[in-house]
Amino acid sequence: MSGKKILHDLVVLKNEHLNKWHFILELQAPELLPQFLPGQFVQVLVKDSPSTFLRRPFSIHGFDPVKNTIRLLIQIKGEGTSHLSLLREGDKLNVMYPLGNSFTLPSGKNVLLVGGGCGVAPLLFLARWLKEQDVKVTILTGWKRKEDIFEKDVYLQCGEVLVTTENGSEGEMGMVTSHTIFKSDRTFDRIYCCGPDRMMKAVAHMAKRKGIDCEVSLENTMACGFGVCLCCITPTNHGNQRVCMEGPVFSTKELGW
Amino acid sequence: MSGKKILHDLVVLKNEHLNKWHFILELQAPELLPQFLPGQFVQVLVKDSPSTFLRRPFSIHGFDPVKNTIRLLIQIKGEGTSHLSLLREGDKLNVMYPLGNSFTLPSGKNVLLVGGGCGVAPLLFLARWLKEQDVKVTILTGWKRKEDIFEKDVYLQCGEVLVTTENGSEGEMGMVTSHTIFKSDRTFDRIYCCGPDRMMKAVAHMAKRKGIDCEVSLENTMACGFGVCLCCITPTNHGNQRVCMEGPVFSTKELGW
Amino acid sequence: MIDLSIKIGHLNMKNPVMTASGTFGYGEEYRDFLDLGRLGGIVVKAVTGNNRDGNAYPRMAETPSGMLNSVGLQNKGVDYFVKEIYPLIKDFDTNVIVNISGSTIEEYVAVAEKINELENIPAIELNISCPNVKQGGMAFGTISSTATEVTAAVRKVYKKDLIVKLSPNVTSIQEMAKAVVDGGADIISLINTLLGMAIDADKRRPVLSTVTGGLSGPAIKPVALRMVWQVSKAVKVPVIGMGGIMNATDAIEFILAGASAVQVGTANFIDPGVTMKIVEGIEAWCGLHKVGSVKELVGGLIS
Amino acid sequence: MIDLSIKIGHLNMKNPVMTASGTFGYGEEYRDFLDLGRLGGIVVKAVTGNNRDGNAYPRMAETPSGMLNSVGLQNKGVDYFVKEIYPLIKDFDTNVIVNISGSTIEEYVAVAEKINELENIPAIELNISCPNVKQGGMAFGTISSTATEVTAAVRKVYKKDLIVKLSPNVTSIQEMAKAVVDGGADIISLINTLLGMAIDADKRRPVLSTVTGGLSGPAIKPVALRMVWQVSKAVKVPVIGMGGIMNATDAIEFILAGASAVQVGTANFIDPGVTMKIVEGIEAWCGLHKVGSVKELVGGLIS
Ligand SMILES: Cc1cc2nc3c(=O)[nH]c(=O)nc-3n(C[C@H](O)[C@H](O)[C@H](O)COP(=O)(O)OP(=O)(O)OC[C@H]3O[C@@H](n4cnc5c(N)ncnc54)[C@H](O)[C@@H]3O)c2cc1C
Ligand SMILES: Cc1cc2nc3c(=O)[nH]c(=O)nc-3n(C[C@H](O)[C@H](O)[C@H](O)COP(=O)(O)OP(=O)(O)OC[C@H]3O[C@@H](n4cnc5c(N)ncnc54)[C@H](O)[C@@H]3O)c2cc1C
Ligand SMILES: Cc1cc2nc3c(=O)[nH]c(=O)nc-3n(C[C@H](O)[C@H](O)[C@H](O)COP(=O)(O)O)c2cc1C
Ligand SMILES: Cc1cc2nc3c(=O)[nH]c(=O)nc-3n(C[C@H](O)[C@H](O)[C@H](O)COP(=O)(O)O)c2cc1C
Ligand code: FES
Ligand code: FES
Repeated sequence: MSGKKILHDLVVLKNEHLNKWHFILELQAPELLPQFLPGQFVQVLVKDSPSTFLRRPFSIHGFDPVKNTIRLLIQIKGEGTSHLSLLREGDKLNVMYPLGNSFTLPSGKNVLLVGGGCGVAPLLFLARWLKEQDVKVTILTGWKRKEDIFEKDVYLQCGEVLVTTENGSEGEMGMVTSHTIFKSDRTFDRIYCCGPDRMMKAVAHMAKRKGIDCEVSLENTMACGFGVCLCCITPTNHGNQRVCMEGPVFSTKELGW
Repeated sequence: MSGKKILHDLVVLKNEHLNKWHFILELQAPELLPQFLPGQFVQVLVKDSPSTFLRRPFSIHGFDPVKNTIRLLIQIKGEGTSHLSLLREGDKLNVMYPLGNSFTLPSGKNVLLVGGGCGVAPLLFLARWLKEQDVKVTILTGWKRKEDIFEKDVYLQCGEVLVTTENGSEGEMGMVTSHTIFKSDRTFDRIYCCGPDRMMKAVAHMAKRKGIDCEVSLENTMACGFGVCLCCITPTNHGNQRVCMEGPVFSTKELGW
Repeated sequence: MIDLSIKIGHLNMKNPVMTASGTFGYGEEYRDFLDLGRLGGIVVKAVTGNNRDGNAYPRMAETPSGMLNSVGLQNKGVDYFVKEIYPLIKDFDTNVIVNISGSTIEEYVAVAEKINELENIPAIELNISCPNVKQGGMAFGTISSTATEVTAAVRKVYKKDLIVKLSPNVTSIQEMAKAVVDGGADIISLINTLLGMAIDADKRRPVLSTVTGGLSGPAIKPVALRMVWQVSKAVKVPVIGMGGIMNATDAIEFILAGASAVQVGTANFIDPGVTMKIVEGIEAWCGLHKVGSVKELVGGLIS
Repeated sequence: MIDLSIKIGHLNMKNPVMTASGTFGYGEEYRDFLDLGRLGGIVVKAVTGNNRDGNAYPRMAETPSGMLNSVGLQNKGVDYFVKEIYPLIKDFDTNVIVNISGSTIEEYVAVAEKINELENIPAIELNISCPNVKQGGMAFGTISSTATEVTAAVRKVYKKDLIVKLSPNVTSIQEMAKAVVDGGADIISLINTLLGMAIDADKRRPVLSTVTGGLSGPAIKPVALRMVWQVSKAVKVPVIGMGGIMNATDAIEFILAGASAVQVGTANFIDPGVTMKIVEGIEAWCGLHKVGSVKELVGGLIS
């Protein structure tokens, strides 16, 4: 599915801090980037962190074939992401790509994208790609508070945007999974979902009840990211599958969710 | 001997690259620095180097009680020193000090300082200190080539400067240990020497033959630097001594050289 | 010209750099990153008698300068290997060695017999040390009499080079080495992973589904070097060293300690092209130190 | 208020944070960096029957996330300790525990007898595991019958709390734990260092004068955690855990794995004030996780 895998030193064009815990790295390649697909990810080497031994996987948040850049939306979790957050313009970053499969086109033309927390990372790229294929996109994202919300404007360019906040300071109060859209009679040809496992399972469950097709992107911990270590597996109805190769995108049917 | 030991984040005021392999870090303390003595050293934490686990010891090359700064002259050897060479103005460095004993005053007023390679590090501080005590200082340093020589001007402010280069491009050709001063009938009240063990042993040997007192500064590998691990020991005529506590300065008589 | 070639047992290798079982798949996934033909050899991942699903997720924990894994020998069994995998790998221009594992002596023997029939497989590596599988694995590699027994049983049916891979989780690695030589091993490889554990304090849970797993990476290099040194002095058969090799200097350390060849494992995950850099680095090091043939370095420690 | 106190054997400790033998001198050198009275306990460095010079320099090698040492029990012997050191440390406001070592059972017994007389030493830690000394050290800690024997011999003469410190260089740590409990150990501490080796490739020499040495630091944490977990399930006596603890999270991992207290070793070299941060960090962690007493965490792994 994905093309030849490459290891390259990419140059940091921009390190944009969105809020205390999120930032976007814009990275430019020395050679023509492959035609990335939404859902694919990269493996990043964090050089200057003593406690970061393995590479760190991040989804493609944005891909600009003209500028020959990719954008990663990163949430600061531990040592590795903290170090990445300190990168400055001009720094180099060793990156492996393209990795993983990708989201697929829906049968119809009307879809819902659901993202919780940093799970929004692959959704922007997906939303833009779907829009290019003339699919009508509704995007539902969940946040702690109004102040945490970022990039709403760019999502608005792709379709309708629904929001939940835990304290109700914008959109509906609560979690994404309790948004009224799931109780309404609106229906979709597919739901795409990224976020914590529990959230994805809840969405998958609601989709199933409504008979809607659902694709999720898993974030199993990885040692290699290119299919050799067998550490990232998930059970599916056709046996253990590698999230880094046969995934990260799976239909919830395959997963038996 | 040395006062209370302290751990502090010092601020990099300057990182001056002397040549490809040597640089000087000027570090300022947030609180009043102790009254350092020549021969003492500090232990530096290298944070961003994955393969540098222990602190790295460096001699005090310069101490300015007015600016409240110390200067370290560092030779790039491996990972730790490479990382230090990349420090920028304003960066912070966690340093432990003051460590070790110090050089002592000679019985007379006429001394020779001998430094090979990075062994010059503690000699500048020593030369200045001796000059303040009205001791006449002659400084002999050895280099590969003329282009490698640095800081000759500051040494000249302390006394006579003799130089050897391996290719003869400045001063006498050869190693410091083959300088004619050792064959001449010039004599000194003491020789102070820092550099590779082999060089120090050769100088100690010549000093012994001439009946001149000799102090050397050892650079045994260290785990702690403050006397608890017992890794840095050197045998002396009164048993194993810790280079980081009873040293790094020893009279060559103690060492039985 | 520096001669990097080495002969171990009947294996002619272009250079001493091999890949470690379980970290290189069947070689396929690495084709984007390197020319397999430039490797001394590759050891493919463990093959067992029947299909094994391996352990449940999570199977991995990152640790200081290393990682724990509890993959648990996931593979489709020897018949699948012979029919589906072998055709894909048999013409690789390098020594393709099959790592075999089992829960019983009969299983080891059955797998070895089938691999023995494969013309282009010049050797097997007997994994008597995998700490992940409750039955079998642990015991074979940690009791010397059992190690002799399983080696001898396989020796009877396997006609080509028999490599036995030792577990480091033992009191005396020399005793284990002697035990497998007594059983008929032609070559010894070591070390497999150290048994370790990781805990997620916040969740108050072990990270791995199996609680314990195998530690690999630079963290274990000092233990691996020590064991390679001890074993190479204790037995006469050639030794293949591994454990935490990340670069050419690490590889040379193992060779100096007594290894005739090395295997690179976890490092492949971080830099899939690392083995090529190691081959080139060994060559450069030999040039710098005026060593004409890498053979001169084997066990060449001055002590 | 979070209760950090813990009782192990008869030892009342303010908190579960102790310092490891050989890494804390006699406590004196740390006074510039911390208040010894805020520690749960300190274990002073090994005391032997007579003066020992230890091994030749070099005694240290840095390794990935760790270090090797071959200090070799340098100390001035038990009589010097009793006369010169004890007076300096006896009034520290913490549990001062003496680590004792020897080459023969007689030596262990002799040292233990003399320490038994020291009123302000509430416990000894029997180091049956130091891998640096050729005679004795290795054997006591790696053969279960010998471990029982030396423990029993010391038990006869030592009336206060007897801690026995296990070596990790064994096939079955549970077996060793049971052996020392059979011998009469009140408390088990583990792990001592893993036997390792470092090579300077350019010089083609082992880095240590003794060729092999003891590995400590974060590199060994996964092995240490695993062993603490295994031992705490295998025996009923309390366990003191150590090996690579650098911060409060590491300490909590050991406690969750089954340790009632922890010892901090190599980390003290890098940050001599680290134990205070660990004490404060454990308290903060308990606050965050609504744990009222650290006792609740001991062995509190959900699995
Ligand atoms: C295919 C894939 C795509 C991803 N895409 C993105 C992305 O676009 N943006 C983004 O911010 N993150 C993404 N992640 C998660 C990201 O890789 C981790 O957050 C990151 O590796 C943490 O590194 P660290 O060193 O900062 O944290 P660590 O110090 O390694 O860990 C900090 C905490 O986070 C937990 N953690 C680490 N990795 C994971 C994981 N994969 N899943 C769940 N918990 C984890 C650890 O258990 C620990 O509790 C993705 C993961 C995968 C597998
Ligand atoms: C008391 C003392 C004072 C010192 N003062 C200075 C100074 O003022 N300026 C300066 O540049 N250096 C000084 N050194 C040496 C300096 O500490 C080392 O060069 C440095 O720690 C190397 O760190 P690294 O990570 O770059 O190299 P590493 O990667 O640790 O080592 C690179 C190479 O250098 C060797 N090496 C490392 N440390 C030493 C050592 N202590 N002695 C001999 N070989 C060693 C290693 O064996 C290896 O071959 C001093 C050492 C001591 C003990
Ligand atoms: C993910 C993973 C899977 C492994 N699977 C096997 C295996 O199937 N058979 C085997 O003998 N060793 C297996 N090993 C052990 C390695 O071959 C090697 O002995 C060990 O990792 C030490 O080398 P390293 O530190 O270079 O990785 C595995 C190691 C890892 C990390
Ligand atoms: C330099 C050094 C000296 C040591 N000396 C002793 C000793 O004398 N007695 C002993 O029982 N353990 C000794 N140890 C082992 C430590 O007490 C501890 O068991 C080991 O280092 C693991 O803990 P750590 O990783 O926190 O250092 C020593 C360790 C080091 C690093
Ligand atoms: S992360 Fe290695 S196989 Fe997926
Ligand atoms: S370096 Fe630890 S005692 Fe000197």
